[in-house]
This record gives sequence, C-alpha cells and structure tokens, in this order.
Amino acid sequence: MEQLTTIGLNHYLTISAFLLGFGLFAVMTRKNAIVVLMGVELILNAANINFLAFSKYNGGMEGVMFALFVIVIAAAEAAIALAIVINIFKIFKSVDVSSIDSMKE
Amino acid sequence: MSNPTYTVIFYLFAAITVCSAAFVVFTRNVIYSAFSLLFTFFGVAALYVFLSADFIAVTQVVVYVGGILVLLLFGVMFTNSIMQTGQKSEVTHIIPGTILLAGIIGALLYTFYTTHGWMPSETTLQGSIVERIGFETMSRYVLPFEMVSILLLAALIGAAFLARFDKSGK
Amino acid sequence: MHSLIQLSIVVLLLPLLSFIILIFFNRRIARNGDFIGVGILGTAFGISAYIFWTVIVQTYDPAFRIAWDFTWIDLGNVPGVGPLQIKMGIVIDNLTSIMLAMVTLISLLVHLYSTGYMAGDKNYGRYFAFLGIFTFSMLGIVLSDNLFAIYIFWELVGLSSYLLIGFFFEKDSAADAQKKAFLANRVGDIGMWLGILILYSQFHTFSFEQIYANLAAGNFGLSNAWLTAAGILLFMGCVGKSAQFPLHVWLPDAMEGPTPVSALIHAATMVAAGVYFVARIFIILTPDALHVIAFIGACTAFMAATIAITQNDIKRVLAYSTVSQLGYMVLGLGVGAYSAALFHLVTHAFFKACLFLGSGAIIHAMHHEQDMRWMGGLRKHMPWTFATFTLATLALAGLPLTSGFLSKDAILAGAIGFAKVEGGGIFYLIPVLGFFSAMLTAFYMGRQIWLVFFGDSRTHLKPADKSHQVHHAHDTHDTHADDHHAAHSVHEVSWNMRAPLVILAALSVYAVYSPDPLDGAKGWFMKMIPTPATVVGEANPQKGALLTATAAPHLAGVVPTSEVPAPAHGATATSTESAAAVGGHGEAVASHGEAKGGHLYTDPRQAEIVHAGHAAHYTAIYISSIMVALGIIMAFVVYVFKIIDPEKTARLIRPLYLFSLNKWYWDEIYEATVIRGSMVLAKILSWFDTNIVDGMVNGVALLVKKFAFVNDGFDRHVVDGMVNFTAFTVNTSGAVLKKLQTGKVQTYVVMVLLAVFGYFVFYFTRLIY
Amino acid sequence: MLSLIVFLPIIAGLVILAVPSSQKQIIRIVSLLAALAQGVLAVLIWKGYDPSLPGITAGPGGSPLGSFQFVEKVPWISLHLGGFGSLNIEYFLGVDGISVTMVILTALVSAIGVLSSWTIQKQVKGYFILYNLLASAMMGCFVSLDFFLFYVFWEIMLLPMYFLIGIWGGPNREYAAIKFFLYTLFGSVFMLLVMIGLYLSVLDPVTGNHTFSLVAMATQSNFIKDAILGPDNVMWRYVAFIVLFIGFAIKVPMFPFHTWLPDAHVEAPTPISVILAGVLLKLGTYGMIRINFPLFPEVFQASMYVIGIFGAINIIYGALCALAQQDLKKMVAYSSISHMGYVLLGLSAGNSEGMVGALYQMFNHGTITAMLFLLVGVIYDRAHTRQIDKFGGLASYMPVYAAIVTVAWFASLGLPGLSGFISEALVFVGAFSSPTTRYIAMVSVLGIVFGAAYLLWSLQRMFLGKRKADAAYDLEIGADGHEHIHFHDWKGKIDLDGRELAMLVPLLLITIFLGIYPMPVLGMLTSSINKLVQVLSPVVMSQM
Repeated sequence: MEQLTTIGLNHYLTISAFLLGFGLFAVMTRKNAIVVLMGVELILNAANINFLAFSKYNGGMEGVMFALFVIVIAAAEAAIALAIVINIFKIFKSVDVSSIDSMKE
Repeated sequence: MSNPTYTVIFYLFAAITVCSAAFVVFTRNVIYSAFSLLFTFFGVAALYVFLSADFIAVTQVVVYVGGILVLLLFGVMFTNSIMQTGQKSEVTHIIPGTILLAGIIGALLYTFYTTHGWMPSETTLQGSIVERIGFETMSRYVLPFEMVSILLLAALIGAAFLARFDKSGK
Repeated sequence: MHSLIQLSIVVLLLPLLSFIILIFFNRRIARNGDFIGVGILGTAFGISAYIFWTVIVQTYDPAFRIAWDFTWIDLGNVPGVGPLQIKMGIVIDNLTSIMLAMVTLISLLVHLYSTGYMAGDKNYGRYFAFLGIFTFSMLGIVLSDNLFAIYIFWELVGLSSYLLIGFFFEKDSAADAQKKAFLANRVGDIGMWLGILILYSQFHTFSFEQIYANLAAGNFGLSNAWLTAAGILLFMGCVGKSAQFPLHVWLPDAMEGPTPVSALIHAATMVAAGVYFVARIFIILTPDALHVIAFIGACTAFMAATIAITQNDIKRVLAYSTVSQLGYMVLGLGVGAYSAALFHLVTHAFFKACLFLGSGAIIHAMHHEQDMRWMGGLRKHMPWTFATFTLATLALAGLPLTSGFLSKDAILAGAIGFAKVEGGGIFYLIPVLGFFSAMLTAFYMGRQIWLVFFGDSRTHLKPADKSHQVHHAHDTHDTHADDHHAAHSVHEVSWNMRAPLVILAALSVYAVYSPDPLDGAKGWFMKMIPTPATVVGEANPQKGALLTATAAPHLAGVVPTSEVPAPAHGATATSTESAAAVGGHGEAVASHGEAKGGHLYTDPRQAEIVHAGHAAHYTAIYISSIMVALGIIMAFVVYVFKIIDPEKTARLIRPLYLFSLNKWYWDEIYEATVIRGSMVLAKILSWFDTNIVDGMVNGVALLVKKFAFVNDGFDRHVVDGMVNFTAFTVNTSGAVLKKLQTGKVQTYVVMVLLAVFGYFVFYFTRLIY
Repeated sequence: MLSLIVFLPIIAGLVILAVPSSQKQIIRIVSLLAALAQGVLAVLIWKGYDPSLPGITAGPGGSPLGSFQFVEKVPWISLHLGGFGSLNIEYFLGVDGISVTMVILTALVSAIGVLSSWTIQKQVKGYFILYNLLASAMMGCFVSLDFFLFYVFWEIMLLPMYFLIGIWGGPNREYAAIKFFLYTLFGSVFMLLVMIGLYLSVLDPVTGNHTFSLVAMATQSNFIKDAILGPDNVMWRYVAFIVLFIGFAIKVPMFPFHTWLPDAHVEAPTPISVILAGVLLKLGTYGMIRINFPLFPEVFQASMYVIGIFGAINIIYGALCALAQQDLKKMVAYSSISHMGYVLLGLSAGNSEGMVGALYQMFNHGTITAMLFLLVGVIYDRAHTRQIDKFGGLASYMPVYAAIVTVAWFASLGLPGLSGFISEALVFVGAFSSPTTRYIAMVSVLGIVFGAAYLLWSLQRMFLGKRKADAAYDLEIGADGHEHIHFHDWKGKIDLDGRELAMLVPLLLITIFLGIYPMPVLGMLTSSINKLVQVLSPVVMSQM
C-alpha cells in the first residue's frame, strides 16, 4: 500500500512504458500516416517523461535540458513529417502507408 | 511525500494520460485520435509539473498543443475531408502488433520493478527551475541550443518548401 | 633389296600415279586421259605377269618367300618394351604373285571395258582416277607383310569402293548405297582392328612372321579364349569386306555403281580381299575360330543362294551369287581346305568378272534395262556375249571341264573331310548346306541364262510405269522410248568391251589350272598354295589336349592303318612323332601335293582334316555333280519346258517366295534395329546433352520417362550444365526471400521490434537461469 | 627466341594500336605479318630442336638445361614476405617434345586464323588487337615452365576470348561468352589454390627455396615430405590432383563439363572457332600432361581407369550427339568433343604408344578441326545458314569445295593415309595394350563407326543427291548452258576463292603428309613421351 501511496520513480516509468507501447502499436498497426505520426509523438513523450523523471530523482539538470531539446526537435520532426505526408498524398492520392510500397525492389 | 490529495491528483492525470493515449491508438477515427492526443499532451504536461519541471510543462503545452497538434490537424484536414468516411483508417499487423504491445510493456514493467539499481538520491529537484534552465542554456548547453535553433529554422523552411503546392506538379 | 621387291613396289605405285594424274588433270588431257589409266594398268600387269612368271613358273617352289620392310614409325626406347618400331613391308610368295597377276589383269580388263561402257559420262576422267586408287589399295592389301599395313589398305579399299559405288552421286539410291557399304565395312573393320590389337598387345608387333613365330613359341600371354576371340575378330574384317552373313547387306546395293566397277570390286577383287586376309591369318586361327568361320561361310552360301533365286535384276542375281560363292570360300577356309578356298577365289574372280562384264554388255545394249523379266532372246543379237556369259555360267554352276568345278569340289571335299574329323553331327550341316547351295546356284544361273538369252524379247511386256515393278533406281538417262524399241536396236558391243569377255571366259576353262578335269589337286595352283601348318595347335598346351580329345576317338578308327599308337597324337607328341603319324597315312599324303613341300602337320587335327578332305574327293565330285545336274534340270523344267509355272509356284509358297524376294528382310531388320536404334540413341543423347547433363543418375530415368518427348525437348534449348542449375537455385531462393521484402515500412518496424523483443526474452531468460 | 615468338603478336597489337581504325587493310596486313613471322620462328625452333633430349624433368644436376631447350630463365618477381618466407616467381620459358609440337601447331593455326579473319568487318582494330593478345597468351601457355607464369598466360587467354565471342559472335553470343568465361574461370580458380599448395611443398634443388618451377615440381624428390602436398599427405595429393584435373578437363572439354563448347562454337565467328578448337582445347590436355600427371604420378596411376572411362564417354557420347545435330557447326563441335576423347583415352593408357598417340592426336585434331571449321565458315558466308538439310547436291556445283570437304571429313573419321588415322590407331594400340584400359578401348572402338556415320551422313545430305526443294540457294542456267547455283546476296566466287584456298590447302597438305609419314612430328614426341612414361611408371614411384 505504501508502494502505491508514495509516488516514486516507478510510477512515472510505468506511464512512460504505456505511452511507448501505445506509440509503437500505432506506428506498427495504423495505416493512416497521420496516426503513425501521432504514435511517434507518443513515443517521444514517453521518452520525455523518462528524462524528466530521472533527472528529478537524480537532482541533475541534464534530463531537463534534454527534454527541452527533444521537444524542439519533435516540433521540427512533426513539421517535416507532415510536409512529407502531404507530398505523399499529392503523389499517391492517399495517406495509406501500406499502399506505399515502392521500396519493394 | 505522502500527501493523499497529491497522490490522488497524480493518479488522475496519469489515468488521463494513459487512457487518452490508448484512445489515440485504438480509435478508428482520425479526428478523434487527434483530439484525444490533445488530452494526452495535457496529461503529460501535468506530469511534468509533478516532476517539478514547470517550464518544460509550459513548453510542452505551447509547442505540442499549440504547434504540433495544430499541424497534425492540418494534416488530417489536407489529407481527407472530414465529411467522408475516409477518416476511418484501417489497421494492419494487428496480431503481431498486440503481441508486441503486451510484450514490450510487460518487459519494460518487469525491468522497472525488478531493477533496484537506481535509488533516488536525496537531492531531488525542488521548486522552480526556470532560471537554472536559463543558466544552463546560456552556459553549458549554448552550442546545442544554437544548433537546435538552426535545425528548427532549417526544418521549418524545408517543410514549407516541401509542402508548397507548385503548379509544375511533381 | 630383291629385284622382285623393287618391281612389286613399282606395280604398287603405278595405279596411284594414274590416280594422281587423272584426278587433277583429267579435264586437260585428251579423252579425259582414259588411255593413261589403261596404259598404266597395262604396264602394271606386264610387270606383275613377269613376277608371276619368275615366281610360279621358274622357281616352282611351294615355300617360296621373299620379304622386305622399313621402319615407318619409330617409337624410340619404350619403357618396359625396349626399342619399338612399327614397320611397313612387302612380302612376295606364291599367293602374292598370283593375286598380283589376277588383280592387275582384271583391273586392266575393266579399264579397257570401261572405255566403252562409260563413254560419254560427264565424270569420265574421274572414274578412271577412282579405278586407279582402288587398284592401288587392293595391291597394297596383297603385298603388305603386316596387319597394320593391311588394315590401312583395307580402309583405303573401303574408301575407293565408297567413291565408286557413289559415282552417280546425283542418284539418292547410289548415295545411300555408298554410305551403307562404307558403314557396313567399318563395322567389320573395328572387329578386325580389335583382333589386331589383341595380337599387338601381346607381341608389340604387327608383322605376320613375328606373330607366327611368337605364337608358335607359345608367347601368347592371355588365355586361349583371347586367341580364339582374336581369330574371330580378325575374321569380322572379312565378314565386312567379303559380305559374309550378318554384314552382307551392302553388296547387293553396291550394284548402284557402274557395272564394270561391280565386276572389278564387288565380284573379283575387293570382296576377295576378305578371303585373302583370312588366308593370311589362317595359321593363327584356333579350331573354335575355324568352326565359327566355317558355319558363317555355310550360312552365307546357302542364304545368298536362296535369295538369288527370286531376284529379277540381272546384276542383283549376280551379286547374290557372288555372296554365295564368297560363302564357299570362307567355308573352305573354315574347314581347313586352305588351298581349295584360295583356288576358288581365283577361279571365281575370273568367271564372275566375266559374268558381270557380260551383264554390263547386256545392260549397255538394252539401254540400261536391268530387269531380266523384260529381256530375252538376246542370243541372236549378241552372240559373243552369249557365248562367254554361258561359259562363265557353267563355271559358276560348277559343271565339269570348268575351273569352277575343280575349286568348288575341292572345297566340298574338304568340308566332308572336316565333318568326318570333327565327329559328324552338327558339322555335317556344313557340307550339306554347301551341296544344296551348289544345286541352287545351278538353278538360278540356268534361270538367268534362259530369261536373258532364250525365248523372244519381252521388252514390249514391260509396263509403262516401272516404278512399281522395279525396286531399284535406274541410270539417270533412261527413258521409256529407249525401252520400247530396245529389242530392235539391240546390237553386239564394240571390241573393247568384247575382248575382256573373251579373255576372262578363256580363263574359266579347267585346263588353265589343272591337267586333270576332275582333280584340281593335281594342278599347279594347289601345289603352289599348300595348306600351311597351324601354329596355335602346339602353341597352347591346353588346346593341344583339347585337340586330342576331339581327334583321338576318330584316330582310333584310323590307327590300324597307321603303325603309330593313338597316344602319339596327344599333346605330348613331338613334331617328329606326329609327322610319322601323318606319314602313316601312306600314299594318300604322297599323292597329296603338300608332301612335296615337305609339309608335315605337327597338329594332329589339321593333319586329319587334310587327309580326310583328300579322301573325300571323289564323294564330293559325285554328290556335287548330282546336285548341279538337279539344279539345271529344275531350271529347264521350270523355264524351258514350262512344266511348272514359276508364278503359280510363287503363289503356292508365297511366304517363302516373299521371304526370298525380300532378301530375308535383312535390310528391314537392320533398319529397324541398328540404324533406327542408333539414331534414336543419338537423339536421346543430344536431348540429354541439351537438357540434363548434370545428374547422370536421374538422367537415365528421365531418358526412359521422357522418351516420347524427345523431339519436343529438342526444340527447347533449356538449361544445361551446372551453370544454369546454380542460377536456377539462386533464382528460386531469391523468389522465396523476396516475399519478406514487402516495401511496407510498418512490416520492417514489426520485424525490428520483434527482434528487440526477442532480445528482451533472451536477455531475461539469461537473467533468470 | 621463345620470348620473341610469345610476344611478337603483342608487339603487333601495339603497332595496330597506333594505326587509325579506318585503315582496316593495314591492320590486317600487320597482324598477318606478325603471324607469318611467328610461323617462321616456329619453323626455326622446329629445325633447331634436338629430339634426343627428353625434357619433362630436370636434366643432370637439377637444372633444366640439358633437358629442356631454348631455355630462358630470369628472376621475375621475388618478394620477401617475412614469416611466409620469400616469394620467388621466375620468367622461365623452355620447350621439350611435348611443347614444341604445340608451339608449331599454335603458330600454324593462328596464321590461318588471321587469314580467315579477313572477312571480319566490325571494329576491325579492336578485333585484331584482342586476337593478337590471344595468340600471345596461347603461345605463352605452351612455352612457360613456371607454374605462376603459366597461370598468368592462362588467365590472360580468357579475356580476349570472352570479348571475341561476346562482341563478334552470333545472335546468342553474350550467353555463350559468359558460359565459356564462367566455366573456365571456375576451373582456373582451383588451379590457383593447387598452385599455391605446390609452391609451399616444393623446394628448388639448386637454390633450395620454394619455387613455382614445373621442372622442379616434376621430380618427386623435390617435394617436402610433410608439406601440404608432400608425399606423406596422400589425401591432399588426391584432392589436388582431382581439382587440377577438373580445371583442365573443363578446357578439354571432358564429358560432364563440355556443355560450354557447342554454344561457344556455334556463336563464335569462324576464326575464333578455329582458334578455340585448334589450340585452346589442346591446352587442357597439355596442362594434364605437363602439370597434372607428372606432379602426382601415383594419383595418376590410381585414376587411369577413371580417366579412360571419361575418355570413352567423350568419344561415344560426342559422336552420338553429333549424329543428332542439324546445325553443321554444332556437329563439328561435338565431333571435336569426340576426338578429344581419344586424347583422354590415350593418356589414360599410360604407356608410350597411347601417349604418343594422344599427343599426335592433339596435333592432328588441331589441323583437321581447324579445317572443318573453316569449311563450315565458307558455306556459312555464302548461304547464311548452317542447317544441314538446307543443302544438297552441292558436289555438282562446287566441285573444289566438295573435294576438300570430302578429304577433311574423311580425315576426321580417321581414314588411313590421313593424319587422323595414325593418331587414333596409336591411341587404341596403347589403350588396348595396357591391361587397365583394355576393356575401355574395346568399347570406345564403337566411336569409329559412329564417327563415320555422322560424317558420311552429313556429307550425303549436303553434297550428294540433287538440290533440295528448300535449299538455301537457287539454280540457274549459266552462259555455258550448264546449271549453276547462286546464293542470295553473295557477290564472290561460288566455289572457293584464292584466300580460302590459301587457308585450306596448307592444312590439307599437312594432313595428308603427316598421314603418310608421321615421323616429323612423332620423332619430336617419342623421347619426351618415353621419359614421361618412365616418370609416371609405378617403378619410379615405388622408390619415391
């Protein structure tokens, strides 16, 4: 019971684990490119939670700074990714990822 | 700290985060998942506050909710009009996906709860860390900071370039 | 070098000279240079006649022999053998000089004859060139003193026969015939070649003399069966060349060649070469080999005779009679009647050449009509041809006062004696077949004479469309118009075709060979060509024992007349003892020409046969005369008095008639088995080669299974060899793996994560255990 | 002397490099001159060759001198590789009876080949440069006595051959070229391994360090007893022998590895077919005689029987396949498979008669088959087809051609009086005399009949009889009232013209002369072969 009532590192890690799992699931299974992107965002958030959690319980600033950078890069990534998605839509007239298999030979 | 209200609130936000994330993933409607992603971001921001990283929380809200989520919604709008049923997006690899979902989450949790390597040090972060971030940014992390800003700039320009409608029609 | 040797070399090379001149320059010389051919052959004959004179007439010695040789190939100092040379050489003995004279004479006559017969042919000059090279190679066979040289000239004879048979090469039938002849000869030759190899592998020499000596000394390393095999294999060469029983099929087809060629090659000389060769190797033949030879000869004689009865083409009748007579010679050699066989070889050469040239004259006169059914009544038109042809026919049929009578009876006598010595039973089949063939010979020759010369012309009976009637192709410029007024325009041939007929006919009279019209053994020929003593009898002790086993019981019967006890004939008998044994047969041997040559057979079996053969002489005469008379009477009954209608009889015994008319179906059998077989095999193999060279094992199975699809598989030039096989495997494996590369990003993600998760699992299991 | 004869064509190639590619005639003449000069040199070598010296192994004192002739031996590559020891490769040329005949053959055939390349119109310059390179490489293979040098020439040979088939070949040329290349490369890779193994296990008796010299390798006492391929390592010696043998057998080509030959021949232009059949195939058997057998005599003794069986298979199988071919050139190709079978059979006999026969057969097959391919080329130039059934009755219209074809065909089926016969006869004599291969010889005699069958059959179908309905040429009545034929779009002489006669007549004369009097070639072989037989004989190995 004490384990549950006193919030510790593991609680945050658990949440991040769930977020990560859901993100991966989205990336794996959803055909819609946008949803895949959302999954990526989830994963990044999971990572951020870990960063911050560790840095809090370690009392260092590195995690915080890293989380900051991650957010920035996430923004960049989202921008680029959406631009790509739009281009894909222009070319393939669809954002169905599974229909884009020109990488096959 | 064992403050009951504190604990309750934490669990509340944790639940919001995880459930909305799950909804993001499991709903078939792109619009729904986009909006529930909004809740996820809020929840995560709240958790940041719990982690006494208020500045990051604010950034999270501003950047994600104000930026990325809007971008995503734009993407949705561009790629399929809301009215038609094209908003529904099918799934693939459902079986390996679920297996891996369960497997990875299980594996991670197992690791966390069996590992006692990291014991929290006494000096945890307390209070606001805004000015410490300012110091760090300008002193120790100045180079990464500049690089990231340049990267961001380049990314935005590139994105604009990529996403523009050109008449030539590539 | 002995002067005779030098002369013989000149004789050998003269025809080659004529070939070289004519093949290159015939277009530039007047008359296409036929006079060159005739002149050169005349010279050659002159020289060989001189050799004949010196050897046979002047030095009247059965044992006469001079030889000369030179090193042709020098293999240096061979390890395990020592210095090794392959020599070429020339030997001249009585047989050689007689053959020399005979070959050159007939060749000369044929040259002369051809100037008339072949006149106006567009390849006139080339024809004489081919005759030249043929004569050259034939003389080579006669003169050479070793197996290798004989094999070489043997093949060359095959070549020239190939060229001459296919002389009218625009005719497909001629082209087929020449190919058939060459291949049939080749089949015989490989047998002969193997025989040569067996002997060489033991003695490292090809020379006759050394092989005789080595065998006599018992140096033969292999088992006795090998020696018998060597004999039979060598005999296969003769089977091919002189058209013996299994390989006789080419000779009748060879009649596609110009008729003089048939006379020269396929009657007188080339086919005789086989017999000559067997005579050369006679003394190394084991009794078993001799038995095989005798039986094959008998079968050939009989079979050919039966076929000859029903043939309608004048040349084919002669061709089959040739085969039959060759059978006689081989039979003679087989039963040990050596000199008789060679005697028959010479006499037959003359009268058969006469017959062929006569038929050539007839064909010429009849404007290339060869079917006897449309001839008849030529007696009045061509008296010369008629006279000579008839005389030669009588000789062939073996009537008394002819040369054929002497030689044939000598052979048959030998056969009877042989059968006696071998203890009767199955061996009596040989003389019986011989006599029966004699009768048939008389019959079909009588038929031929009658159909051709007597009665009145049946040219008008000839149906307009002869393709159904006549199974063989005719000469190219042969039109119906010719046939219809043929009977009127028939006329005697010119002198240059008549003279050879007369000469040859003259040589078919008994007086040439023997003073006694009934016994050839009294003549110079059989005195000059005595039966040589075999060297294998004592060369192989175990064979010697076997001999006594066969000969002893019979000898027991003879012993009372001989003072020597039977055991003296055993393997242990020294030469003097068995010589005494033979001497024991008293005056029989004395009157028997060989005694003069001081021939004493050290091999008891041979002695027995020679003696018994002589003893059976008169029996043979009686029986054969009766048979011949029967044959002629039958011919008269059928064709002269018309008591029996041949058509009716044919219908009566239709199966037999067809069997004979279709030559015992030999061609069909070979077509079905050998030719078809090898072609199919070739196709299969080439298919096999194109498709599945790899995997010999399952290849065989595939061959059988896909046999039906051979041609189909032929078209597809599919994968062959390992190269494409590897390519194939790579291809398929690639095709399988390609399934994994969907190009869908998410699939890759799944894979990556699966790997990660797999690592997790692995890691934790490691942690736990 | 030998260097000159080897590198003369390459020099000519360099000269051609300088000539502008528009000057086709000059290019042709230059390479013809080079080929003729090579021929002259070959004749000089033949004259200067002393047939009494055996060769094969080193002379007295372990030095090649006194056994080999025209020896040229200079250190070429010598590296010190530290622990590995030192790498000594020599530029080591020399001839004995076996090679000198092949040198003459090569010079002859390459000269003929240049003549028959006259009709090549496409990229003449490149063609002749490659051709000369090929000629040099072949010659080098035959005269080099250093395994490494041999290997270098062997590999150089592949490249021009590949291009000559692949560029100037028929419709399906790339396939054939690739196939040829892969096959031969496959063989030579293994050769490389064995070569290194041998290098490590052989010591030069004179200098005392490792050597690639084949002369040193041919003496068993020079092997280090416990080296990888030393006398003690029986298993590895067997492996090396087999691998090496396969390498050479592919070139021969021996039965399971022969499928590249028909394709290569059918696709290759006439001169290249001539070179391929005339010289390249000989390299396989030459390699066996020079390298495979004397280096592993005891393995050779053990495997005679197998080699003989493969020889018999080649003979009969090749003949039967030839019997079934419709394409004249393919038939000739299979016939040469069959004839190389005689060589294998003769070698497997392991006695002097057989081996002399095999060597002589190599020479004769070189001349005769070259002649056959030239004749095929002649008719192909005129009719643009090689289908046997597309002809018929040619003998009436092309008498000279028909006559030469007849002689060549009969030479190929081993008619006495023509050189082919003597070699085949000697092969059979040898194979039959050795108890090991006696029964094999008895079987392969069948090859004689089949050989006669397919040659005579094709002869009949093409030359005898009358023109077929679907023949590849027309009949027309000429001015002189006789029938003539004319081929579509063939401007030249209907019968053989001067150039073709110049190619064919020399070969014809050689064939006939060597058929009547073989000693000029055999005389050079005998002493070497006797020595070789001694080296291979079990007696020598027992004291090894």
